[in-house]
Amino acid sequence: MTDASLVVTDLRVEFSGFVAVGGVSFDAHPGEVRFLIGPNGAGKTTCIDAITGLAKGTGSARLGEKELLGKQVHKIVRLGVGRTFQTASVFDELTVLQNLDIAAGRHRSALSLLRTRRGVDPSIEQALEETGLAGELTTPAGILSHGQKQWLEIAMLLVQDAKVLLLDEPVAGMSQDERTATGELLRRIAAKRIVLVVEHDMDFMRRYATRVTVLHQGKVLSQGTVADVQADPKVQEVYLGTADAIAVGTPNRKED
Amino acid sequence: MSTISKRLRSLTAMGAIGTTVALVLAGCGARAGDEAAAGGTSAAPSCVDTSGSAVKLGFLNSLTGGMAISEKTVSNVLHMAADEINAGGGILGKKIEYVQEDGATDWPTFAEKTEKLLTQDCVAAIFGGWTSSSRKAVKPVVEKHNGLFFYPVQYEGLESSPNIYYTGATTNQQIIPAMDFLKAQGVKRLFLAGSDYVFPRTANAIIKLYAAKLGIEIVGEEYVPLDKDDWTSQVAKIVAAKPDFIFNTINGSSNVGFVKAYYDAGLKAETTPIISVSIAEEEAPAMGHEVTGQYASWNYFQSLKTPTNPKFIESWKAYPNSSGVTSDPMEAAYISLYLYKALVEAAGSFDVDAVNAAAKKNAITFDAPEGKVTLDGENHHISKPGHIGKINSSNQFDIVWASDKFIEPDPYLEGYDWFPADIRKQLVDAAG
Amino acid sequence: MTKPRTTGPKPWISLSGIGVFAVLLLAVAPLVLTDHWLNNLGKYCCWAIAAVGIGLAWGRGGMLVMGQGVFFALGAYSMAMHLTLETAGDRIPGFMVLYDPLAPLPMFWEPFRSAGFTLLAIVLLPVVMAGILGYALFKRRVKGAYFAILTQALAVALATLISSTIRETGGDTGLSDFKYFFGFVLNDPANKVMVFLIAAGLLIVCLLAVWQLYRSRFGELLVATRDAEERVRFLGYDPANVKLVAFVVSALMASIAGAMFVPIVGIITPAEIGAAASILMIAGVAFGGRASLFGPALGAMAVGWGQSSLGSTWPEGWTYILGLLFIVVILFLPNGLSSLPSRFPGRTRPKPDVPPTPAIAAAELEEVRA
Amino acid sequence: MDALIAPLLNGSAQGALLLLAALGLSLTFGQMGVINMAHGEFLMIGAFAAYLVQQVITASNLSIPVALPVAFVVAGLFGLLLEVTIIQWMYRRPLDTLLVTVGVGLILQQAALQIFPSQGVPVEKPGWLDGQLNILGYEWPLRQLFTILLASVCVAALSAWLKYTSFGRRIRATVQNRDLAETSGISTRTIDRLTFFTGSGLAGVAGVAASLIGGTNSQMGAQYIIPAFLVVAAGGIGQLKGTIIAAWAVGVALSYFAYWTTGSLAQVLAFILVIVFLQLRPQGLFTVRTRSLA
Repeated sequence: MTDASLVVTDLRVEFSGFVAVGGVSFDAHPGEVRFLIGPNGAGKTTCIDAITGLAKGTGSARLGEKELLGKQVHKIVRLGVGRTFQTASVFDELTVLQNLDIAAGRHRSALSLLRTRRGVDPSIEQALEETGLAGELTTPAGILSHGQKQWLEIAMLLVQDAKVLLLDEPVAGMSQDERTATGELLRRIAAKRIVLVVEHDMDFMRRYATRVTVLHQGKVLSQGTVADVQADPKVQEVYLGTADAIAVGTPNRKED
Repeated sequence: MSTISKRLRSLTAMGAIGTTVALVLAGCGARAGDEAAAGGTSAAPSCVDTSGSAVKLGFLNSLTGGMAISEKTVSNVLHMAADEINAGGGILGKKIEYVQEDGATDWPTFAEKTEKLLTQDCVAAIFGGWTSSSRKAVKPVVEKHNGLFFYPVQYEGLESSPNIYYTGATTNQQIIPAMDFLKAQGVKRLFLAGSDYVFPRTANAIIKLYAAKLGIEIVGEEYVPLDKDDWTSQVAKIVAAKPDFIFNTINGSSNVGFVKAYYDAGLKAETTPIISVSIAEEEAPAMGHEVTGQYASWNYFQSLKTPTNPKFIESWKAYPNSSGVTSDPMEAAYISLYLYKALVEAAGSFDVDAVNAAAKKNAITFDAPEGKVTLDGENHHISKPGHIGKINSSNQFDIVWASDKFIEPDPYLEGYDWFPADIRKQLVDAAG
Repeated sequence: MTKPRTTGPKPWISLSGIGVFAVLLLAVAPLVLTDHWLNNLGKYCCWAIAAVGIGLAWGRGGMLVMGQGVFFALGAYSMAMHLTLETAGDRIPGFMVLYDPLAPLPMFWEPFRSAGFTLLAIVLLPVVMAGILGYALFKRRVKGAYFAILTQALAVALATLISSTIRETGGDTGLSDFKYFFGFVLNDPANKVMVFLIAAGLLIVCLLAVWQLYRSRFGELLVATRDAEERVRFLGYDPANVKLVAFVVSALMASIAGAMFVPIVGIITPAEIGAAASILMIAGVAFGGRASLFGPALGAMAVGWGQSSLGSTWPEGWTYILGLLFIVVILFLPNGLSSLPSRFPGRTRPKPDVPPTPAIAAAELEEVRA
Repeated sequence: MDALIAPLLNGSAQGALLLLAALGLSLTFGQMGVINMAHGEFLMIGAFAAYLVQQVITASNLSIPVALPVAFVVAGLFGLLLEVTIIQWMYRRPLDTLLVTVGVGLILQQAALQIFPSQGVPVEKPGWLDGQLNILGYEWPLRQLFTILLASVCVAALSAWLKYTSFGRRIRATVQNRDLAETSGISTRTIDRLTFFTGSGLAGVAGVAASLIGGTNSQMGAQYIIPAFLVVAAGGIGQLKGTIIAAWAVGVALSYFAYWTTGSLAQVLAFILVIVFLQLRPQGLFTVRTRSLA
């Protein structure tokens, strides 16, 4: 199953008449860090929403043989699709360990849920190692730094054993060092998984993307390697007016 | 989690359960069938202490919550009666020291407060209550502790208790006179409108039985929840049923909504009058001019011409917190305290059993504002005159009908052959 | 919504707390209190049992259950019907006679002759009803204010229904005047102590149950669901199921509370079910601290005690105090009195008031669109 | 015919009263997310204001028209006071506003009980509302028509205000995106206060209407609060047309149920109907694109 790919075909999402995504197709494979970029309102997050069942979409989004569209959110997750949100959403009241434990716990039986946790799951230890959060085991997630929260989210995806990681602006608001660390982390975890990143930070995209899809007004504008996309005149046209925003990135900006 | 705390946990749990079981077993008292052996039903000795210069009495009414609307006045008039009695030397020479409790429109609270008054404050008797629910909550508690409770509001009857004295009307002193009045008016078609709770339902059950005997047709029967004011839908049904008269057993603020909807629909006192058993001088002003010309059946009206009524009205008007008008439930509450005084003085003691014995032995009377009432020592109700009043524009009642003599209380309607004997027997049996 | 503190003290502290509480209730109280106050304490224990359940559902689960009166009623009326039949013996209960002297006992009363069925009903009725109701509401993602108002409306509807079905339920006057409690004479003071001990024991059991729930993985998951339901969904759980469990347990506790209320207080009427009663239960929980282990129980007992004592000395004042209690506690101490210690300087706490995470708000925004 | 027409007309009037009670909530609850359980007590304040106006202007023909704006302002000021002292600190905790306002309601009720005669006070109906209108054989009380007219005027005024005035536009902007509204120079504090004032004021107007239907006393508000919330919820948050339809539907359903069954059962059935409806359509009749509550 490790070679299962995420294949999105002719995905359409409408909000009472307004077409947010109008027939988008792309695919993502294990081993690559796939980027989804585009200006405001291009429909990037909506694509992720549709794949994860948050927004209702038509067309097709397949993970291997399994169709994702039309399933309930938690059922899609159980097929191995995990995501993060634009702003880190971890359980602030709970410690890092508790956060990860919940993420790791969906396979547990109902009865075992009623028991107290004893010790730390190996998968959790591994994820902590991977994301560099080992020292923060008992810290309430609410007081982690912004970057650490994002990493905790990624760690949660790891322990939840997601085959597909859909990351919505994972480096927004991060310092340069944190961005680099995150980029390296993404590369490492992409080795065995599908990683799809929605991002505004062009610099980050250039450094870590293996392939890029550019969305514009709900449609695919261009697709290919970083170099291909940058060379595409259509992309240059679209981005002309907003060049600054792309170069700098706009952390904490709301989309849609 | 360490094993220590795990053990601690199970230890505590087992300890708790073990303790409970042990205590429960140790605490086991009398079981059904051996009450006598364990003294289960006889109360603990009374803690009432009247050796000093004062006697403690308990006053129990809702001063907060929905029923405070009605009950506050009863509570105030009890205070006035206590002050009067104290000014006149008290009961058996002892000043009344009252403990006021709030039933908070919550019936279990009535039960709790009754128990508190009897066992903590050690009062010699309790006065108050309004709704049947509050009385039913108090009843088992006063019976258990062999206390005394004086209940001052007209009610649905079919009840008696050695520990309760009823100074309001039972059904044959208010409902039946009202029906006799209607018969005399030549009413053929009667509509029953009531709040949806025990008093109206019971009253209407009795009204239907008596109406059959009198040859009055019941053309409809409607109920609205006690806490709802909107009667428009039901009044539309009344209009459609075309009754000669409406028998109103609605209680509280819902009455206002009823009268307004009635008036809105074009019904008038001249053509389709209402006779009420819960609208008195207190309630009428809140309904404005729309209630003018309607009837009410009570034993007491402020407009009654009796020797003692002027003094009662005067004292009440002068009393702080006074509402300015007197009404039947107030007067019944006023009676209750004086009746107790008369009972105690006849018994020469505050002891409950002595008081009850005195009630049986003597014909206890009191010159009440409604006239000279006599206590029935067997059923603990009092004789009352029946009156029908018509509301005038100053929200007072013009007396339009009076019973020819005082009506003896008959809570189980034993003197009325139309009341089915089998129901009476079952009710008496159930009361036990 | 402020997120109440959930990382409580070490488990053994809580546990010894329960131990001390148990000793106070089960051993000390019967020795030092008069019959009247012991009976009152028993009543407070019933409210406390219901409050522990509300703490679980509201404090930890974020579901503001404003209709616990419904489940309280299920337990209370089950018990009251059994006790009424036990008292009436072979006869039909007196209040039923007048309306239709020949009609038999209503069908649904019959099984309550059996003590076993009654006990089973006290446990199963709320579980089934809360299960169906919760499933319907949570699966449809009814939450927040909607959930609160719907549950309150249910309580009001049930209270109205009971008030109007006089022959079937005793109506507004309720059921009262019970002589026996499973064969024991209720008037016997020794038996009253026994009834108190059962109520107090059940309170301890409920506290132990939530103590274990709170420290279990389920407890963590429940808090996670409360704070970020969407996020939990994206971890592969169905939050509806998590909430359902907490809701059902809290309903069960309310039912047990109702069942014990009946022999202790001796009367049950619709007044204990409707809006005011359901809200009073919330008051205690808010006062004590909705998310803490002891807060709800102690808060409910404090409110009960306030009503008994302050309500006596200054009835009008008590209403104002109760009103102010709601305002002051919710405004300044959203986590109740149990959060007071951590408010003192020297004890640090992560940010007390965390605004809703924008991402989640955004996610819910999307949810509305979908 | 009468059996069908009477409940329809009566129900429409009942629905209009519900709508009046719910209209203010649809602002404070629907637009601001505040769950004001003291709304019923604001309604009560409006009714008492009408009574006080009648003490000054004794001619009831005139006093009710005067009482309407007075009740609006008085109840609105109480609302403003509540907003400034308590609610403004709680916008981030909508569910907690519910509990705080329960406390406020308790205090207002008890205060009214102690200030006014405990039995309540009379509010006299103006003479021009005496009489009935014959509609298909049913003598329809004019007072009911008045309730419907009053509700219509309030709805029209409110929607015009929201749509055409700059204040109204600012309210809608604030509801849709508070942060953005703030950065565009809208004082959201002023908007909040004004919205709360208006919502509470509408409760006052409803109180005048209610005082012509039922008793004016400390308990009167309690009977409207739950139905009003159910109406707002069933109509869809922040949706005026949804609130209107829901109020009418609940009123008519209540009336028909009351016609076919009993008054008590009608209440129960109407509640259950709304609860089931909300189970089927948790977002209410009309869905709006806004942040869902809590």
